[in-house]
Parts: sequence; structure tokens; C-alpha cells
Amino acid sequence: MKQIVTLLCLAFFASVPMWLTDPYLLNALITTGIFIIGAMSLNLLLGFTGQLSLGHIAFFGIGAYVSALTSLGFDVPIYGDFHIVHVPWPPIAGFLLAIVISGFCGYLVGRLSFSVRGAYFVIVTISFAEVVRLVALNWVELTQGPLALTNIPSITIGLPGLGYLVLKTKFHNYYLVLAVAAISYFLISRLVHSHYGRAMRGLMENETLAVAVGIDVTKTLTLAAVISAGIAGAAGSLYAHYIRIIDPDVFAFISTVTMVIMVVSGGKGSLAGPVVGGVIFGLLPVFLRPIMPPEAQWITYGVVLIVILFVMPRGIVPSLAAKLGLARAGGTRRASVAVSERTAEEHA
Amino acid sequence: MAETVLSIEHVAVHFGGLVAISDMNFHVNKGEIVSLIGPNGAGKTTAFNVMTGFLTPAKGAVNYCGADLKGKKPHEIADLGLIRTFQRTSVFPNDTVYDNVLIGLHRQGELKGKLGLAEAILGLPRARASEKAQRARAAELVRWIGLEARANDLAGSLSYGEQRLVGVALALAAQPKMLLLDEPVSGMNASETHTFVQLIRNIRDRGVTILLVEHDMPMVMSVSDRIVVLNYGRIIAEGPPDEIRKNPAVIEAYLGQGAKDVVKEVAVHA
Amino acid sequence: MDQLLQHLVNMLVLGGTYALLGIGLTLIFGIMNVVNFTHGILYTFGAYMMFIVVHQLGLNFFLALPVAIVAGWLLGALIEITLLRPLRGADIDTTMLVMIGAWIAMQSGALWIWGGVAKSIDNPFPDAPLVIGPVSVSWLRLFVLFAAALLIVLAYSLINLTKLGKAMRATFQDSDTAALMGVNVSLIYTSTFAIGSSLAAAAGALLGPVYVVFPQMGDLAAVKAFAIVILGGLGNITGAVIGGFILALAEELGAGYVSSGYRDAMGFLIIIMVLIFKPTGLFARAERVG
Amino acid sequence: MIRTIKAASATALAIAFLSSAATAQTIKIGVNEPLTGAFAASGTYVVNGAKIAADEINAKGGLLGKKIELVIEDNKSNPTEAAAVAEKLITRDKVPVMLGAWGSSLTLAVMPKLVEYETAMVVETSSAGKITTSGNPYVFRISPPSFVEAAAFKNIVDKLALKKVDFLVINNDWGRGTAEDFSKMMKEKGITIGLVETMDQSAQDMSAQLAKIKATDSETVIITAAVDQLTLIFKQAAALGLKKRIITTGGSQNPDQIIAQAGAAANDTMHLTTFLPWMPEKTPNPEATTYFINEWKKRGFDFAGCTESFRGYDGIRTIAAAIEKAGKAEPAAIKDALWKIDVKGLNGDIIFKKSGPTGQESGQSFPNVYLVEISGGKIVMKDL
Repeated sequence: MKQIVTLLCLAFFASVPMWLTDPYLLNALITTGIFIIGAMSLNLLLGFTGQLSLGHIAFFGIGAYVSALTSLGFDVPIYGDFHIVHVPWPPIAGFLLAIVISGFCGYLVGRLSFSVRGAYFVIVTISFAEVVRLVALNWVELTQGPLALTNIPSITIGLPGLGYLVLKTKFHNYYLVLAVAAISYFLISRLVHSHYGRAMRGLMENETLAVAVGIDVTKTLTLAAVISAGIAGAAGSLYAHYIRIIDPDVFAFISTVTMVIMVVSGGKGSLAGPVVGGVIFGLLPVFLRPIMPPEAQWITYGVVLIVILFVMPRGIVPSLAAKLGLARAGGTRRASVAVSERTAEEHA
Repeated sequence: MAETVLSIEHVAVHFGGLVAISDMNFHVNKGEIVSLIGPNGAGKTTAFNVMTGFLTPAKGAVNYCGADLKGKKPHEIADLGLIRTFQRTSVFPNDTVYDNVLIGLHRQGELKGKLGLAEAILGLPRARASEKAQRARAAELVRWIGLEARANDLAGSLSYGEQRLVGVALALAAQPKMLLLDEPVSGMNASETHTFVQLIRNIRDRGVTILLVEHDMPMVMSVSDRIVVLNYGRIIAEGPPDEIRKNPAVIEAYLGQGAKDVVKEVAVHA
Repeated sequence: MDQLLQHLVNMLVLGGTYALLGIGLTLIFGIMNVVNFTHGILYTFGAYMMFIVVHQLGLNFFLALPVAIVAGWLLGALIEITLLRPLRGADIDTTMLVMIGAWIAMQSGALWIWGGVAKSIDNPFPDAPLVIGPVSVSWLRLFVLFAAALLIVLAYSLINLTKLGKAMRATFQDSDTAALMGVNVSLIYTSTFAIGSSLAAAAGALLGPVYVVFPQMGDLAAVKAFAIVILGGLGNITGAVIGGFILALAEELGAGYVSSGYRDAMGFLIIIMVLIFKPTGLFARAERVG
Repeated sequence: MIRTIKAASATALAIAFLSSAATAQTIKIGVNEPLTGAFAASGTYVVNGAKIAADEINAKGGLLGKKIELVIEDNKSNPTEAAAVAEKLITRDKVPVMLGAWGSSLTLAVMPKLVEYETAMVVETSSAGKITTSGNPYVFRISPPSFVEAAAFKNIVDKLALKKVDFLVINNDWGRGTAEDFSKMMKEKGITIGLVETMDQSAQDMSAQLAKIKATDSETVIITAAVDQLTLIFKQAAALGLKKRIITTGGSQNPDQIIAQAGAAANDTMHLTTFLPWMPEKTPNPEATTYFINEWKKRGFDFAGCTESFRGYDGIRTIAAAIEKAGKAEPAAIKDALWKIDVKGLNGDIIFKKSGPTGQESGQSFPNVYLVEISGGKIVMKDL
């Protein structure tokens, strides 16, 4: 049942460029899609381990910068005459490196900051993002600082025997973003339904008990942080190659806020939550733009957010699921557990 | 002499100026059911916290199966097969009973070799087989503790007594060699307690050594092979139930907090 | 040496206002466990109140200060009653997001009402600074430091010497027990939020005339306030005051001797270091485990 | 409040309907500016200037027999939104030409869209060198990049007898670019460069940087920042007793506001500016300057905004001239016509010269640069 709905949604999203001819809306969908990928990765931390990272944009931005710099090349003086010179690589290499390096940063942040919880963790992550932003702003030799990295090439995919496909048009980019989003969704879904995911859930609900049954806190949370950061890095890379210019503004705090809004309004801890929340809050500004002055658009945005949380404090997807009698997300799928013959893949 | 599984040697714990435990010594042998009793605030839970790595003692050592537990983190101790339950928060409240047990089983999901994560995510055969085995094992455990009918209910929605059972199932899922139970029958009615005593014996018969903290004296008397009595952070008596029941120091210790009842009940069960 | 002295004087002046920002937030954060994203907007609000009273109503500068503080108190109480009270018991993420929504809406409201052009507020102090040897400081900044110190002492007395303060502290320790013992927890929450908000508005009202007033002025202030609260430990007023001065010192010395580009990074680096090595903040009491 | 929002949105809806009905009769010009977010104040100034130009043109009968219509969109001070707004203006509103997008990163984010849709944009404020050197043939800039300012300043550094100079610049493309281009020029002139200090765009307290500058042995400080930050710097510098010659650059500064707010501290400071609203008779186009300033005051706007808003005014007049010259409101024709125009702007003749790699040059116009000095609370022109 659930799989069918997921597949239908995927088919619907895949069909969009066939009938949606308005490039402005398609553009909005692509940028929204990129942020939804970021939101899904944030959900892995916030919704499945209970750790609220308000510095998530750092991984997104690192991914964007790594990918851009890999494909543009750089020449950075380190000390005296010693330079690090990098000649441009194909953008797809940048995309992969973005995932790896963002994931590695996730590892470092995870190791360092999971010793603190709650509000303290929130502030450490904000601080991390700000420090990274200030490095991007001030290490001009590498990042060009506020002068921005421009002319970032579009992603190119080598097709065996058919030459290269440059993903330049919105049509191409839409499917690229959709593909990355679908893969991320699949990865996260498999992860949270494996024993790794159960360890994360255990830690979120009752850390003391989880530890007592042998769940390794640092390892589990760091694993979530690495995968989450890697996916955010992939989203950042897509952003850099689609918008084709990045400056330290990619680390803006409001972007993290946008992702948190997508996750929490949609329903944290629900796989579909960030997608639903993302579509609503990604497209809301597009619909508000023609009907009210700019300040009123923001006011409405804030008010809609408050109203959603008042009506559905657990987020849209879990609340609707409860209303439709589907019990809580996840509960229904195990309706007949005692008959334990269900196989692992049915639960994926 | 029987093989010693757990030994507590000269352990002392202070909170600021307060002495929670002073110089505690005792041991548990393989296959034994030992109870740790004492009035409230005697240091029983503190002792559990020391044994399972949640607290570092100021002095002394805890040895488990020949290994010093000093400096080991709680999850590492759990990995050695020393598993505990908790007094208050014994379950993962927002998960179903079945999922609670699955979380407890998580260590069984770890595949040998470095590719465990990739295998799990990609759903490769080995991971699928392991997942299937875990699910079967979880269903079996849920059945075994007699909560089959509540398998799909949220653990937080269960009665207090049922939650204790889930707590035990969870602990069993983690494959203990030794189980530390913190007030397992509090909140249970008489018939539930009776069933639970059977369950504990069953667990022991499967080769699991058991140490429990409990206030329910009749239960303690009926289930224990040996009893260790703690008061004001020190051990005041140790021995089989019959000896403890007659020990004047123990009766003394319990005076002032319903000791008469205790004495009476102990007498009835004698 | 002269430069260092000047930096130290700057630190004192800056730290006083940071402390004021920090204590308002640490009360709310500590007692209510709410990540209060409206703190910055209350700061902005206080500054605009000052502007309105001094320039549009034409009243005296010193009269405008209490007006701004009371207005901040009222707005804080209103936010608590309408937005937080119905959500009592909700997740910290949910209340945080509601506060984010309020922040976005109110900041845009300020932009709509007052426009984006920065306003400046006249003050009655002489332009010429007070010069002592190699060090100089403006009279207005001295007044701000003095007023901030007074407000900090007042807040400290309120928490430690009054019945309300006692109830607030009890709620901070354990809100359930406090409720059982007859403390009206709802009232305590509203008072806490209102007091915290009025302190933010006071900081805005004091700094508005020092700087300029515009809708986004609270954003940077709020981030710094969060930093101070964490440095000092949640709910710890003394910690927040010391945290404020530490942050100011780090920024001054960072800009003066490291690199001005990294001036704002100093505070964040300190936070990261502190939390790695002392995860409960610099001045939090060690918690009993188990 | 809620009623106001309703009323406002109803009006907005009505306007939206009216404007779509009126499409055939008007020539649309897209305006992509930050109206909310960090740059809201500046973007709003530019839009208000643009509206004055549009109303003036329409009052005189419009262009090619049609009225012009500004389609104004808010890019929220956010590069992603700036690109999205360009997409909307071009594909939905079908504007044949645009004005925008204030900040350099906003403009840079729009630039790939210009190539994609082959539509030109007149850049009114952004100063980053890259905008006209990266080979985008759809960009036409009327604001001076910092190297133009530096070149103009070069002629008088000897007269000012500069020896050693510190910089205090806003930490963005504008400030960094200025520090770089001015340092290069000054080094050629044998002037020593001391500190280069930066401040965050949103910073309000620059005391630390100023204390550091106070302690150096240089006699002059070059400051680049927007007017509000400049005012703060003057106040804080005065409070610290900083006694060095101050020269500001960038053209967004407004000496009137500095005199009003910084008082005596502003005396003997010098300002490189591109527009002289306080002495219209000395501008290259006194008649237009007077008209613009009167209209600006008549509409009740803050006089301090003149130094920003005139760019919007000039930008629309530039676009109008190109449409007139093209004879039709089509993107390609307008782009070609932009190369041929010669508009008497408020700060000099707007004539686009080629800049950037051969074959895909961008257009860059070279406005006048003036040096004014505040002396005894009055603004005095210095000859360059």
C-alpha cells in the first residue's frame, strides 16, 4: 500500500515536466526540490535521532563550494611560494567529492558535538555554520569570498557510446534533482528501517535505556550525521551547478530555517514529511507573490507556519495519517507482526 | 566453588559530600538469582549504575567474567552481556511492543565485515536474511513474555506491569549472560507477580545469571538464592533468604519504614 | 598598550549591553525551555518604541526608556499568551518553529510599518567624548553601560529576592513539583517571558540611539544573545553577565589582533571550544548523574 | 491589521487583473530589486527612483505611442530568488528588458538567465568587476566598478599628499573590490598601504576596528560602506578620538546625512561620489537633476535616498532610450540599441563601452566621479 502511494507520487513528479510548460514554475520546483533534499537529510537527524541541527546549511554550503571549486579549479597560496593548484575536473567529480567531503565534515561535527544535547547542540551547530560562513567569506584566495564563484559549469553525464549529456536546461535539471531526491529518499528509508535506524530511534526515545541494551550513542549518531551531511552536500552541489553562482550567502541562516520549517511542518520522523512540507513551503512564496505586497508575503508565510503548527503540532503527515485512521506513521505497516513471516524488503 | 560472574570490590560512591555507597563488597555466581534489598536511599540503584557504567565509582572495582569494567562505557558493558532494566523508564514509549524488542535486538543485526551498512541499505541477501531472523526472534520473544496480543500497541500505552515485561523482553533481546533487574515487579498485581517469578526462573534456567533490586519482600524471598542487604551505602547482611529473614540487623534497618509489615509478611511466607 | 587599553574600555561598554541581552534570553530559555527566536525582534521593537516616543511623540529621552521597557513587557506577555500558552507540553522543536514564524511575521511587519531605511535617534548627551589619557569613550555609551548595570541588578534582585523570583526558580528546577506546591505555573511562564522580553526591549531602547534602528537589527543581536546564554549556562543570570563580557572581550581582541573579518567568528569559536570541553557551559553547576 | 492585509491583497489582485488586460497597450520593463531582507532600504530607493522616471516618460506620452509599465518584483535580497524573479519577469510577464538587481551576488545570479533567454539587463548599482568581465553580452552597467573610481581618484592623490593609508571596508564584493583596486592604484603612486580592515554588512559596532586603526601611523583612512554604516563609523570614530583624514568611496554615501548625524565629527572628511544632489547646477544634466530632486521631495521620500535612487531613475531612462532607438519592444532589438544610445544621465553621459572577452563583451558606462569635502558643516566641491 505504502509502496504504491510512494511509486504513484514518484510517477506524478516524473510526469510534471511533460505537462508543466511554465519555465518559472519549473524553476521554482527545481530549487524547491533541491531544498527538499536538504530537508530530507535534516529529517534523518531531527526526525530519527532527535538532534536538532540549526547549522545544517553548513553541509549544504560546503557541498556547493566543494563541487564548484572542483569543477572550476583554484590556485591557493598556503605559505610563501607554496601553492595548492587544482585544475578543473568534470562537474560530476565535484558532485561526488561534495558528498564525500560534506560527509566527512558531518563526521567531524558529529564526533565533536554529540557530547552535548538539546539546546547546547543547537547552538554548537549554529556556531559551526557561522564559522564556516565566515571562512568562506574571508578566505578570498580559495573561495573568492564575497566576490562569488561564477560561471560554474552545468553537470555533465558521460553516456557510454553516446558521448556526453550536458544537463543545462530546466528539463534536464528537473530530472537530475528528482533522481537525486528519489535516491536519497530510498537510502534514508532503507536506513531507518534497518537495525541502524532502530538504534537511532531507540536513542531518540530513551537514550539511557538504549545505551543499556548496547546501542553505541556516538557511533549511531555519527553515522546519522555522516549520511545526513553527505546528502545535504549532494543537494548543495546540485544548487551550485544549477544556479551557477555561489557566494557566502549560501550559508545564510534563513536557509537552515527554511529546511527546518519543511521538516517540522511536514512531520519530523516521517519519510514523506519533508516532501509534503517542502512542496508547501517551497511553493507558497510563488503563489503569494502575485497577490500581495512583498512584506505581506513574508507575514503570511510566518502566519501560515504558526497556523499549521497550532492545528497539527506533530506536522502535516503524521496528523493527517492519524485523522485518516492510519494510526501513527509506521504503525500500520506492522499490523500483523506477530506473523513474523513478513520479509525485510516489505518493510523498506 | 561456583564460577563468579560479577564481583563488586571495595566500591565507594560520593555525591559531593554525600556518601551514597561506602566500601561495598559482594559477588554473584553463575546461574544464581541474587537480590539486592534495602530501605529507600540505601544505594541500590546507585550500585546498579556503577555496575553498568553509568557512574564511575570513587574507589573500588567491578569485575565481570574476569574483566575489570573500569572506564568502560555503558554500551560496551552491555556488549559483554551484562544487561540491565530500569525502574522508571523501562521502554521506548513511542514504539510498539514489537519494535521495542526489535530495538533491543539491534546488536544481532550487525553483520560481520565492513560492508554491513551498505548491505543493509541496499538490501543485499545477507542483510535481508539477518533482518528476517531478527523479526522472527522479536516475534518469538514477544510471544514468550506473553504480550502477543499487545504486540502492535505503543509501549507507552501499556499498563505499568506490562511495561516492566516489555523492559525484560528488551533486555533479553540484547542477549544477556547476566541480567540486572531494577524493581521488576513494582506496579504488578499478585497474579502478574506470580507469573513474573516463573519467568525469572525460566530465564535463569536458560543460563542467565540474575541480580535484582526489589521492594516486594515475598517475591524476593520466594525467588532468590541469595540476598544482599544494603543500608546507608553499606552491606549489613548477606545470605540465603532463611538467614536474612531472621537477621536482627535487617529487621532493625527496616524499622521506621513499615518494618512491622515486612516482618509480618516475611513471617507469613516462612 | 594604548590600543589594548582602548580595546578593554570598548569591551566594558559592549559587554554591558551583551549581558543585558543575554539575561533576558537565559531566563526564557532556562525556565521555559523555549528557543526564543522573537528575542531579536523584541530588541528591534524596543528601539522602534524609543524612536516613536522621542521623535514622533516628541517626549523626553529619559521618559522614553521606561515606555519602551513597558511596551516590551506587554508585547512579550501577548506573545506568550497567544502563541506559547496553547502549546504548553509540545516539543521544543514545535515551539521553536512557532517562534520562528512569529519572528518572520513580526520582522516583516516592522519593515511594512517603518520601512527599511534606518532611523537614528537623537540623544541629549554631548558629542565630544570623555577622554582619559589614551582612552576615550562617548558619554552616551557610558550612560548605556550604567543603565544596563542598573537593569541587570534589578533583574537579579527580582529573581533572587522576590516571591515571584522564588516561584520562577522553583519552576526552573521542576515545573511539575512547583505546580504541586501551589505555584501558578502559567502565570510564572507569562511573567518570565514578559520580563525576558522587556529586558530585550530595554537593550534595544538603549542601543537604538547608539546605533541606528532598522527591521533586521535584532538578528545579529539575537545570535549573540544565544551565544551568551550558552556560554553562561541555561538559566544562569550571573553566567550570562560574565558570558556577555567574555564575548565582548573575544570580539574586541579578535578584531584588534587577529583579523576583523573573523571578529564575529570569535564568539562562535569560543562556544564550540567551551561546549566540547565543558558541555554544560562555563558556569553551570555540575549535575548529579543517575 | 488583518483588514489591511485583505485590502492590500484585494488591491494587488485588482492591479494584477488590470495590468494583464492592459498588456497590449503598454511596454513592460522588468525591475528586479531587493524589497525585503537585508537590502530592502536600498532596493526600495532604487524602485522609487525608477518610478519617477517611468511617470515622467508616461506623462510626456510614453514610448513608441505606448505607456511604459514597470513590473516590479522583490528578490528578497537572496540570489536564488533573484534568478527566479528574472525567470518570472522574462517568461511570465514577457518583459523585453530588465533593470536590476542591486547587489553584485544578486546580479551575478541573474546573469545565466539573461543568456538563457537572450534578454538584456541594465545593472544600476552592482560594483563587482566580474559582472562586466566574465563574457556576458546581455549585461549593461551604468554604475562605476571600483576600478573606475580608483582611476578617477588617481588624478588627485598627489594634491592630497597621501603617504600612508589604512582601509576600513564593508566585507562584500564592493568593499573588497574597492580595497583591492585603490591599493593597486596607490601602490603605483608610491603610497604605503597600511591596514585593510573589514566589517560585516550587518555590523553596527566598529569600535574594535577603529581602535586598531587609531593606533597606526598612517594619516588617512579610506572607508567604503553604505550611508548608515558610515554614519555609525563617524560617530564611533569621534567617540574614540580618531583624528585622521577620512575619505569615503562608493557613491552611496550621503554627506547631508553625515553632517546631520555626525555633526562636527564630519568636518574635513572627503567623499568620492558619483552624484551631486545638493548642487544640481554642477551636475552634467542640471535640468534633469533638478526635476528628479523636486519630484523625489514632492513624493515625500527621505532626501538621503537620492544618492541611491538616482540609479533607478537613470536606469529606466537608459532603457527607455534604447527602446526608442530600437523602435520596437523586442529583446534582441533593445539589446542592440543599448550599444547605440547616448543618454544625459544625472551623473554623466551614459554611453556603453565594450568590456570583457572579445565576441561577448558586456556594456560598461563610465559615469563622472566627484570629490566633495565637508567644511564648516557645508559641502564643498573639490576639483578632480
